[in-house]
Amino acid sequence: MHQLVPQKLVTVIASDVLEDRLIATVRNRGASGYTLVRARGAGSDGLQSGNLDADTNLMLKLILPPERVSGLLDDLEILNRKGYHLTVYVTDVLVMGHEKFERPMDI
Amino acid sequence: MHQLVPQKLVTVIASDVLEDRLIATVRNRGASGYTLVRARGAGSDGLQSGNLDADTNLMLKLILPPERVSGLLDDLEILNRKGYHLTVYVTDVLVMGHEKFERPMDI
Amino acid sequence: MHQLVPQKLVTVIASDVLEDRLIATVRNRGASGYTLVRARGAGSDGLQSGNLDADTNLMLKLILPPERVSGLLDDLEILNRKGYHLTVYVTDVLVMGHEKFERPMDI
Amino acid sequence: MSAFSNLLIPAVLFFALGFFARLIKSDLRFPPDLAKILSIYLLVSIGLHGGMELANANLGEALVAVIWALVLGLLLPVIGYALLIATRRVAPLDAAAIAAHYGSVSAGTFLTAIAFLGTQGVEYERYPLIMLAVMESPAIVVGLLLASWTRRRAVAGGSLRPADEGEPGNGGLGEILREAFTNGSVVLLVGSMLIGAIANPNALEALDPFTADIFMGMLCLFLLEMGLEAGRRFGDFRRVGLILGGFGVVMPLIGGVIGLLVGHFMLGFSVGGTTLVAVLGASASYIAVPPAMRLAIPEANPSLYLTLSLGVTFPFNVVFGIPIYHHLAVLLAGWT
Amino acid sequence: MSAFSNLLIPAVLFFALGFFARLIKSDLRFPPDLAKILSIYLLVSIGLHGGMELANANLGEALVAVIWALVLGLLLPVIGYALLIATRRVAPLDAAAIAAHYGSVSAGTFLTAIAFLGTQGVEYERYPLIMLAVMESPAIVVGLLLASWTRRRAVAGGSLRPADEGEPGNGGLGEILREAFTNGSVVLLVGSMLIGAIANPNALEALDPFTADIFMGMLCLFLLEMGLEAGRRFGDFRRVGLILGGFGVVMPLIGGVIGLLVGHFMLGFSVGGTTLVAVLGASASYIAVPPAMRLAIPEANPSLYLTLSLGVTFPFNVVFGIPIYHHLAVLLAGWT
Amino acid sequence: MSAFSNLLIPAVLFFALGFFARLIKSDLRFPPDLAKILSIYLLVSIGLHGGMELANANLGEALVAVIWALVLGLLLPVIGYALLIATRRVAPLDAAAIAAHYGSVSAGTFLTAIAFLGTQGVEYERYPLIMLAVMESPAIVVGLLLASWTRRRAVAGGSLRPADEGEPGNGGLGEILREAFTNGSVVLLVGSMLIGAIANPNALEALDPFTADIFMGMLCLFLLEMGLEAGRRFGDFRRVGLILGGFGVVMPLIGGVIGLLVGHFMLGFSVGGTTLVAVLGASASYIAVPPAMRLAIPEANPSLYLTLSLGVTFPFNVVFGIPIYHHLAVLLAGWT
Ligand SMILES: Nc1ncnc2c1ncn2[C@@H]1O[C@H](COP(=O)(O)O)[C@@H](O)[C@H]1O
Ligand SMILES: Nc1ncnc2c1ncn2[C@@H]1O[C@H](COP(=O)(O)O)[C@@H](O)[C@H]1O
Ligand SMILES: Nc1ncnc2c1ncn2[C@@H]1O[C@H](COP(=O)(O)O)[C@@H](O)[C@H]1O
Ligand code: NA
Ligand code: NA
Ligand code: NA
Repeated sequence: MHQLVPQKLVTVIASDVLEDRLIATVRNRGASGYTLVRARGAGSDGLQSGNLDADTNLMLKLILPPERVSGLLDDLEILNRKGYHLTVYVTDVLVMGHEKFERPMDI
Repeated sequence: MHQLVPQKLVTVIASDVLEDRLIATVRNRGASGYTLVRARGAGSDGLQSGNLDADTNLMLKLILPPERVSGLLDDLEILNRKGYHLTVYVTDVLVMGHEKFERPMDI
Repeated sequence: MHQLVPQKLVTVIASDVLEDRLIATVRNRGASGYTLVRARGAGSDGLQSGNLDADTNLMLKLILPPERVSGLLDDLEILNRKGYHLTVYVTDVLVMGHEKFERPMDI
Repeated sequence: MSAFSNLLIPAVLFFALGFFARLIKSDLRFPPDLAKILSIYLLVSIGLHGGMELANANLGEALVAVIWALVLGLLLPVIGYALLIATRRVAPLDAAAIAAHYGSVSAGTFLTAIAFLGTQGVEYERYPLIMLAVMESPAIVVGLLLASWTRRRAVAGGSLRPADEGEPGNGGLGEILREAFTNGSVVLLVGSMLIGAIANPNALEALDPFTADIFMGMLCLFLLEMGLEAGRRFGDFRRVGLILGGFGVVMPLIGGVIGLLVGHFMLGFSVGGTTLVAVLGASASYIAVPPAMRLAIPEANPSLYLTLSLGVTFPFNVVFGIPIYHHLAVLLAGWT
Repeated sequence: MSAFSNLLIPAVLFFALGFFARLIKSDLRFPPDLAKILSIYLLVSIGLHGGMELANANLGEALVAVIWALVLGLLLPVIGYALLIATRRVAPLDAAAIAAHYGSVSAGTFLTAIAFLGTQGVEYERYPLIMLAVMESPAIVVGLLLASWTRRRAVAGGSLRPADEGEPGNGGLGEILREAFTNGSVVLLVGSMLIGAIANPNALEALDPFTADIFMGMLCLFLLEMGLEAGRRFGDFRRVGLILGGFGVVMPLIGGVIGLLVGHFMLGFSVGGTTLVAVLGASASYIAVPPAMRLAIPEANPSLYLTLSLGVTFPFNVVFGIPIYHHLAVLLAGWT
Repeated sequence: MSAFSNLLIPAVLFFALGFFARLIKSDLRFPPDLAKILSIYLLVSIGLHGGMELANANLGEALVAVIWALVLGLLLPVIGYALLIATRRVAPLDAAAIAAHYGSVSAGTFLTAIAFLGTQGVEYERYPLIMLAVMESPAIVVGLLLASWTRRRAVAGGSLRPADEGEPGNGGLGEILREAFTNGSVVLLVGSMLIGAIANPNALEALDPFTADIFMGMLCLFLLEMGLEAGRRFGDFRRVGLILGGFGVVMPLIGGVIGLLVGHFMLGFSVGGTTLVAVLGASASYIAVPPAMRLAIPEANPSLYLTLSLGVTFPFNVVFGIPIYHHLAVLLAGWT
């Protein structure tokens, strides 16, 4: 039978101009991969209608071993302090095939 | 070091013709913002292939302080009772920079 | 007042060439519906830029009664063993109107 | 055989290709936005042409055409509703939602009919283009009125608690009218028509390569996608059941015949124009009406009306209906 | 009245239709990708045409035009910044970000001006097309320099801790220049221009149906979407406040007049060419500059600059500005 | 130099622009749907033209061309597989998946070759268009057969447990053939070809502005996006390794030469037609084959075959390959 292992799911919602920067961060923190979903929304930075290059959001989903979460959040806080608008939340998840999430991406 | 604070993440999946109505509800309940993702799917309302205006779904993601969740769910239940098909679920999350989720949107 | 009932949310991230196969699996396991979101990403199968038919991902979201999760995961593990790259995780959620998630889809 | 020479029209063939692709379970898929983009394009192009015709039209004749368009749009949903209730297979609110689709029109079907007349070398009046725009909304209003009436009867009969007034989905007549006329497709079509009527004619001519020359190609892509979509829905046919499925074939025939009579006797149109009015009567909306119904009659099952309109009536009209209506228009013209 | 005959240009009317659709709260919506697709199309088409003009241009004259384009692109943001700071209603980093938009240009406005001149039968020089490409980036650089300077002053004044050097958003001049010139729209426009200048002329001609014939139609769709978007932003006007909103009208007038003077006196252009230079001066970017500002001046509020550029200045220019600048160009030509 | 005058073809230049944009790390990005929309457009347009040629073709000659297309499609993957296994750098299932790409074709490369011949004023036979459609699927079948065979050998050798029969990814020959021929791009291309062959010719002519006039522009946009995509993949070159990267250059040369021989000796084509057959042999699929491989050979690494096909072979063919094959075709024609 399958075995589920607890890991952390970090979700980041931000303007999609930050894509390259967020992915670089994720790589540096040794994630095994990442998933991006296009999003729209609104918040303190106003309406993000999704129709213009500058007002589309992205949602980054990242599964990480619990011990690596803190380092990633440090990086995200630096971006936050610079003025970028990031919505970040962490969820407990149980993953299938947990070893894959411990191997860093090789690209 | 960063500090994570527990909040609730409410997810609503519904036909995207409800977009304006859902956003109005969210505003009324004092959310600090919201995130929308385009979705497809199927359920008791049949196939939502995403290709026509009337059969595209949306997924609304909303971070709320726990004490405001109940009020929002009341509003969503009214929609449900009117016959709209809403899939609603609540998840526990830990957020970064929790104060931002307590300030209502000003737009 | 509304009543929230615990259920499981299973998320599957995979290449979108698997769409039909995943949906068939979901139907067989008696899900009441499913939700699909288009995604991009990267992992051990390389970059999924989302621009070509062969390198777009999808994210499947599925709410299931806890007792049905295990059967679904068995099916997903078979796909995994065949060599397909699936990222699968399970989250605890509280749903509104839980009965709807117990009725299998009739399409 | 001439009656089926419409099967040699590329637009119809592309529709068939899409349908066939689903039948053989091909993984051919259109990006979801493409259908929306193509329908925006088609509505804008039709609107501009309709407007240019309107600018040159005899206003008296145009007015008569508009009035008959209103009559069709108001009458057909009532007939549809009565028929559906008579089958005893469908809940009253489902009947209201389905009926609304049949009082409105399908631009895809209408354009296929124009392509059909084109290949047959049949001339046609331009007023049906204006009627097409006029017919988008009234049926929505009738559908919503039928739904209100159904709900009131249910409340009176005790099978429904009184609706919370002022809440969404329970709007008054004003709200109903507003929603019917601010419907995205209606605004696009009527707005483009207005632009076509008032804009500088030389400037409009510069739009021709976009709105006219590449039009047929865009229509082919649109019908290809609609074929895929119809094929996907056609599988739900069994869900809908034989009797309801039969409605999807009978109702366009009824609408088509009423349209024929209006076109020939009331509007005095030629064979071509009469065929087009028949198509307006026969076709069911799958762009403008479904979102309006989802919003305003949430109790109705969208898979019923989408399957009927897109999975049954649309293919029927494109493949069989159009040549039939044309054939009948020829007979009618010869007969009187 | 001739001054407002631009209201009969289809592109302007489609803009108005989009704006109106939001006003009446229609549910008309464009798929998010359509705006991006249309803007890619427009940039490529303008670029190719600019490049073909460049290939045939008198290089000396072209050089003078390029230099004045640079001057406008560098000067206008400084004026804008000073004005904004003078209002005392806006934080310095917001001022820097907003100002950058006004030194750059809006292809949509420029193309509408060309359509306007076309319907008026006014001839124009081709150099403004080249100037359009040149003016995309310099204002970005000025905006970032203003922001750096503001940040340094704040650090010196103690209201900001020193920026962590080498970290994103705090790049040096090299990084700033790189980002300004590798901006997606800049690469697309300048790249297409280069292709237009060097490619085989016969092969380029084969592109004409795509880049020229259907261009006006694509522009109409783009302006329809921009109308929707402007309508959506216009509602935020109250957020922006009256004084800042006033800037969105005054600044284009200032930029327009400076452009008029440059076009007429420095470049010796005809009425048409002078009008176009005025439009380059008057218009504010909403494609190229906003993403650059989000990335490099994260402290600035994007809803301020998007509302001003897209919700105030763009509609103002399209409806009132263009005929005004043209009128002034006529006066200027008669007067000297 | 005439051999590189293909670098003055707009389509090639747009490819280079996309590639260059990635090189300088520009943030230029296409909305994900645009590539899919453009490829749908290209397949439909090619299909229609192929079909119209087919309708006018000498059936005997067409049949011979089709047979040789089948031979190429069946032979080339076997050669590719043998070569890859010989390098000892790639797992057998990866080899099977990669090989399948080289037996199929790239419409983008083929169309660039047509543009190249066009600017050189070289005439060509129309049969290669039909061959293009024929060659989409057979290589998929060969790839899957090679994979089955590999898996059976591994099971026999004990390095793999026996596959669960009837489960996805382990289908029998029937299932393999079905999947190869219901592949979305195959259905679109072959379906459009059929429509082009049977539809009413006048009605087809009305599609010309869409399928022919704006074709070159659409191709330019498509190649721009493919340039971006190739640039993105090219960075993975180091992942693929030098030897495997070398395969991405050597294999098209082998396929090109075999194509040349087939075109010249077996089909008796002119220089233009022979060049096109060479391009069919040389080019590797990146639209139709990759999804089929992901589904049917899940054990293979998609980043290997996408990098090779799109990041190495496609740029090689577009920039160097086409003029080389043309040059060789000229030599061959002079020599015999
Ligand atoms: N309470 C919230 N719930 C969900 N998403 C939010 C919330 N607040 C902000 N967001 C998202 O985060 C983005 C940035 O928000 P902000 O940091 O408030 O400017 C917005 O555009 C939304 O997409
Ligand atoms: N069990 C489920 N898991 C995930 N999404 C669902 C589920 N059931 C329904 N949905 C989503 O909710 C929408 C409405 O479903 P329904 O209320 O069943 O008509 C569907 O179109 C799906 O996108
Ligand atoms: N650590 C991760 N977090 C989030 N998504 C992931 C992660 N690893 C892989 N993925 C997603 O799962 C897909 C398949 O990954 P893989 O199984 O590693 O090839 C990738 O394309 C990503 O979209
Ligand atoms: Na009708
Ligand atoms: Na300006
Ligand atoms: Na090949």
